[in-house]
Amino acid sequence: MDLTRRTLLKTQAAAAAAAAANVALPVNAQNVPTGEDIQLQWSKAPCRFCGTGCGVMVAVKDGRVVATHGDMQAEVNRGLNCVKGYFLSKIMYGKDRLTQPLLRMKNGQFAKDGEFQPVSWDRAFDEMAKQWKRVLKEKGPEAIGMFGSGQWTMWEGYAASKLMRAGFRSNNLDPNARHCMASAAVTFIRTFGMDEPMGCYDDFEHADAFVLWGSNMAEMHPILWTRVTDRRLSHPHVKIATLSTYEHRTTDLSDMSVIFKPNSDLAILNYIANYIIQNGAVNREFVQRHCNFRLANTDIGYGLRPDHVLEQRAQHANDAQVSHAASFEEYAKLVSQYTVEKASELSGVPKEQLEALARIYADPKTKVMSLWTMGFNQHVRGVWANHMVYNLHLLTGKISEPGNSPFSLTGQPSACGTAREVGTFSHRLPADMQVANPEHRKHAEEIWKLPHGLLPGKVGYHAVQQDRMLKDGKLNAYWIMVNNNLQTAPNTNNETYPGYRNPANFVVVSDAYPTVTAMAADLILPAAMWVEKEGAYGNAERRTHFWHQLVNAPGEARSDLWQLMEFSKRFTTDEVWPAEILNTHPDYKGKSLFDVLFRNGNVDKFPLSEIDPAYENRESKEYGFYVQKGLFEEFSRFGAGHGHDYAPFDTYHQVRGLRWPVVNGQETRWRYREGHDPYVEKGSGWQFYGNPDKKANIVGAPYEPPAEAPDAEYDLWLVTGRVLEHWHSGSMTLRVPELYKAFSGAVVFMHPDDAAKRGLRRGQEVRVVSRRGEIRSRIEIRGRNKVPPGLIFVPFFDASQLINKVTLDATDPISKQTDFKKCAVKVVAAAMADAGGQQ
Amino acid sequence: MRRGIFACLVGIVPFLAAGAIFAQDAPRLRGPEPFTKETPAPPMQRQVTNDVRVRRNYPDQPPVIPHSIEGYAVDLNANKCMSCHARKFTQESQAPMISITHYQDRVGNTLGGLAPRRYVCVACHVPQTDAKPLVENIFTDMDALAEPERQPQRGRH
Amino acid sequence: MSREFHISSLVVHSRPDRVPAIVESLASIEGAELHGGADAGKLIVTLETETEAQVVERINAIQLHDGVLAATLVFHHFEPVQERE
Amino acid sequence: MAAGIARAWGWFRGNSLIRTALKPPVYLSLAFLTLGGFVAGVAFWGAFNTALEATNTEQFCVSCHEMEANVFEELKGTIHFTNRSGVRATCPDCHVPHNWTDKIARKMQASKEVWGHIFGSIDTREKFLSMRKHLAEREWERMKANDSLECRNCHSSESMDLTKQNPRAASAHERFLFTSEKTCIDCHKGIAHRLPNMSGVPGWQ
Repeated sequence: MDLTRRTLLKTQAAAAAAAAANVALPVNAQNVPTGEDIQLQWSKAPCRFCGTGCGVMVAVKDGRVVATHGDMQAEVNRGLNCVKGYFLSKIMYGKDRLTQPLLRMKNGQFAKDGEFQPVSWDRAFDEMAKQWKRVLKEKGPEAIGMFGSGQWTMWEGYAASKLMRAGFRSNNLDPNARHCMASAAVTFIRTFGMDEPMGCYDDFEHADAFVLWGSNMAEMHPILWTRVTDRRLSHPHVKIATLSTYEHRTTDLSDMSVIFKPNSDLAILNYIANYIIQNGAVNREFVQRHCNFRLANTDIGYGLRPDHVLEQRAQHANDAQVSHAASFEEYAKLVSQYTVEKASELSGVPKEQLEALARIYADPKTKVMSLWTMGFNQHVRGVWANHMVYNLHLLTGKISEPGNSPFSLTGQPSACGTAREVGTFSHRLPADMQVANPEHRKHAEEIWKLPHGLLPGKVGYHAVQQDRMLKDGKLNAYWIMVNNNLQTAPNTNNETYPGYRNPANFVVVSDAYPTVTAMAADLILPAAMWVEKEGAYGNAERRTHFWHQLVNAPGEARSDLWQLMEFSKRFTTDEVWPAEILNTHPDYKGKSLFDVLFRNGNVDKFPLSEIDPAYENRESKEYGFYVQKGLFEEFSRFGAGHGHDYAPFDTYHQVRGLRWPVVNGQETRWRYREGHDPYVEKGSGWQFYGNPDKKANIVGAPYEPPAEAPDAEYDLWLVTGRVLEHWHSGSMTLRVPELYKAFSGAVVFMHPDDAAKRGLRRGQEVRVVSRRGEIRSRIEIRGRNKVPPGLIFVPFFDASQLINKVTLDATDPISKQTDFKKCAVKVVAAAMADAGGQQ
Repeated sequence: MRRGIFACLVGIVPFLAAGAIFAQDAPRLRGPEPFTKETPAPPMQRQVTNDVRVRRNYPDQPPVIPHSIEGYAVDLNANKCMSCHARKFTQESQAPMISITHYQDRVGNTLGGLAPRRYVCVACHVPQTDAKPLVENIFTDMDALAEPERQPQRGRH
Repeated sequence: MSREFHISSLVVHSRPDRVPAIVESLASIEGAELHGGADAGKLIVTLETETEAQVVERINAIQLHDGVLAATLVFHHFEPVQERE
Repeated sequence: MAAGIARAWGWFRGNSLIRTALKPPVYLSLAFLTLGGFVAGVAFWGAFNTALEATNTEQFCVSCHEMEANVFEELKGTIHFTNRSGVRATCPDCHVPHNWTDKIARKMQASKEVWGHIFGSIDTREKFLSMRKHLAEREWERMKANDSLECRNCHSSESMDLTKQNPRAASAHERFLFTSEKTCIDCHKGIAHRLPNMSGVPGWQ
């Protein structure tokens, strides 16, 4: 019998319980035969992956992460993690971690067509600064751009926003969250005047019905799905309806699985609104007191390049975002076209099913939680789809109360915190402020202690536009951080890759691993990841969650925050700001961007002594002040007092996250609702105070067809997405052997009849071909996804099967978010195509 | 000091260094080189079905599934996993019983059987294929850290 | 059947005034070991047992004790006993 | 539906050839009757068997929408449809016994399914799902009663090579199948079609 092992396990068991209970164990309690060797230091952190924001406990031993488990104290997950979360311990230890900067060189000099060679940080930043200055001089700030991420920590996003907007005076800053939830973010503002959900995860334990619109929660938000299944299986009256274009693990556990034709969700949503109106289920009092009606501009195009025939033909391609005030009757008239017959015909869903679905929303006694993710957001009418589901909740008054909750799920760990709250979109500033609004810019300049008129007011390039501008040679100095856009952007062969390799451009990629994107860059900067730095994430329910630096990054890898701040030292205000501003504000002359942005009295306000002595903090030690605290406290001033309040910095290191607005130490679970939200006045019931009249907008829009649909030649719909075991482009999860072995390569999920019709067998190699490009993959007719005839699903995690060479770069014209869920392809046997090619 | 030596080496072994950094099955993790090149699809991997328990990386890790689960129902009608791994069937099936942590609900009550929140087994437990990892993972087992004499070469990279 | 050993840990939330009595009774429970937490009223207890049934049995026993508000299982691990030497 | 049957019967009675055939014979020799009876018998037997065989194909089974959209659709994703060696099990392989008397007995049972089709008792997915448990239980009972006869037509326990099975399967077969403690269907439910609600089914929870 292995006594040592038993003791070891017992010590771990006690440590886990102590960590869960927040109890410090006396040293002698751990005094076991192997001594202090097996003591683990457990600390909390949020999970590195999706937008759920699960809490994990991380064990560190000898400077290495050795174990992780679900945090019992975390409200979100109460001790559970999904399989990815359970393997977090291994994501930092892929043997090919980048540990030093790599520059493409020939004969000791940078060369666009050179080979990657290791260089020092100094050499890397020198070359980078040289290129930036060249571009600034030749073309000005608009030729500088940065592509960030909803995986940045909040202060990294915030520092990047300051550096880009105030330092380089360019709004060409966008996060990859643009691909992920821009439609949701834009519609929140259009409907409620404020971003992010009104409800929270507590709704899961209160709802009577869950309606999932284009969300495979069982795989993509598995821990939230545990809360849905818990509710469903413990309360027999609870029902789950899942709408999707194919069957998957979520439909397996749904009472109703509604499989519709791509894009026809718009018709279904309008039909339900019509049903609510026709059957007298409108909550008249609520609608009169709390809602306005508007009708959207129609025929708005598909966000393709302006010379594309679809854009030329569209009536409102250039003013897609415009809507007009309307009456209830006008709205009712619009949706009245969507009879059950019409909705059934457009969607292919049986009438009985549509009626059953409509009854869920119409029944005043059924508390409904609507959930959606990429099926809704990655949609050429994503903003409309978001509007339409709010319409259902607003018409029936089922909103902002426990269990009645339209809820937009996010894909990235800090899509909300970093992309939205911090404001790293090309059109946004912190706290929902807009770059195009002079008042908002002035406010930012004041908080940042910068000269008035410094911040540019022109909205920058969004994600897809950045790729187009790189290709067209209009964006020339480009920095990509924490994302793998060459694998995840649409139509990469034609629209993304050419821009990276355009000789006029200098492309820098900061990443922890050599990704597809890094390999196409000119300079690779090795990045610290996750608990190798102090961080903060904001999850889908407005929960802000902090963690400490627990281990050091390997080799010379450094955090994105350090990289941004260090790079700012290479520029003086004279080099990047216009002379007229400096002449009227001479005290800014000759200073480095580091001085004016980060040593401004705010960011450098907190001494090192305020750092918890139990933890390392590399950036702060280097700069001599508590960088993260300074950045966060400066940032939180943007939202204080108007609905975006945060708790003091130190609080977040104690708690398992708090949901903003945090007023008087209390988090807010249901916004806009009297009794729950301190900003709502007594006696009002509900107040959607993001809008001046405190009312929400019900915005009517029709069904419109997708940008591309299958035809005689390209006869299949292509849907792309994720799988449970891999996160996004797989750069972390593919390096964990257990996760890799669980799902070892992308496949084409196809209906057996479609396979038979093409003479294809399971496992056979095929080409997936669109008008834009093709890849080779293999046929899967079994497994977790059951697609209907006429549609295929291909996940995008596999770098050897870059399905985004095939997808279409059509976006929602309002949110600019790409539609990765529908384009037309054909599938042919690879062997046959090869033979044909050789003739 | 280290930097000094390193700087000397840079001039001599750039190709070696770059080669070492990128020595791996290229397209599977880094994309094809160049990006526009076509790559054949890797074969679909066979499931591991040998029923041999796999050692966990740490006690908190959910064990992986050493058999195929193809076609197993985990839906509103049935949970195939539980027809072997539920306590009452383990004698007959000789399968490991679900951990008793699985008996606790969200608020910490101990239930008589599998907690509904744990119903979807495959959210945490995954089967494995016999695919060879694309790149080595140098995660170190805490036992190896705890017992230096048994410790394999620690991969500092 | 091969023998197994089970290691589990609990947080025993206790009424502060009852902590000494609970600590005393824990000593009589086979395989239970207290690691700390008495000050906070959250006792950290590990259990060493041979079957999972014994784990449940012991949690129940602890839960029934006067002054125990909740006994929450945090960690559970089991493996076959290695018959060495 | 009843009107349709009446109409068919009317047509049947109205057809002149049939009318003639149904008339009692006026004068025929005994030899002719005997021989003719034999020939007719052979002809009838052949036709009957041909018809029987025709109804014993996958094609016939899935000519009903109920079968095609529900159970056949589900079969397509399973190992009985596509597999390593390309041997496909079609509907009758599992659902119709191979020896004649059992086959006829099963066919007579199956006439109930024809009525089910005519009266639309499972003509929507919802109706099918609500009947699924009943339908599945009937098949499980039948297979239990005949000791999984249709399984054994292909999977004979005598022909199994345990070294070719994974350890879990080999041990289960050794303990339960070879000892006749259990029959195939006891463990292998839901392998070709999705399962109904399994609450109350032995071995499931």
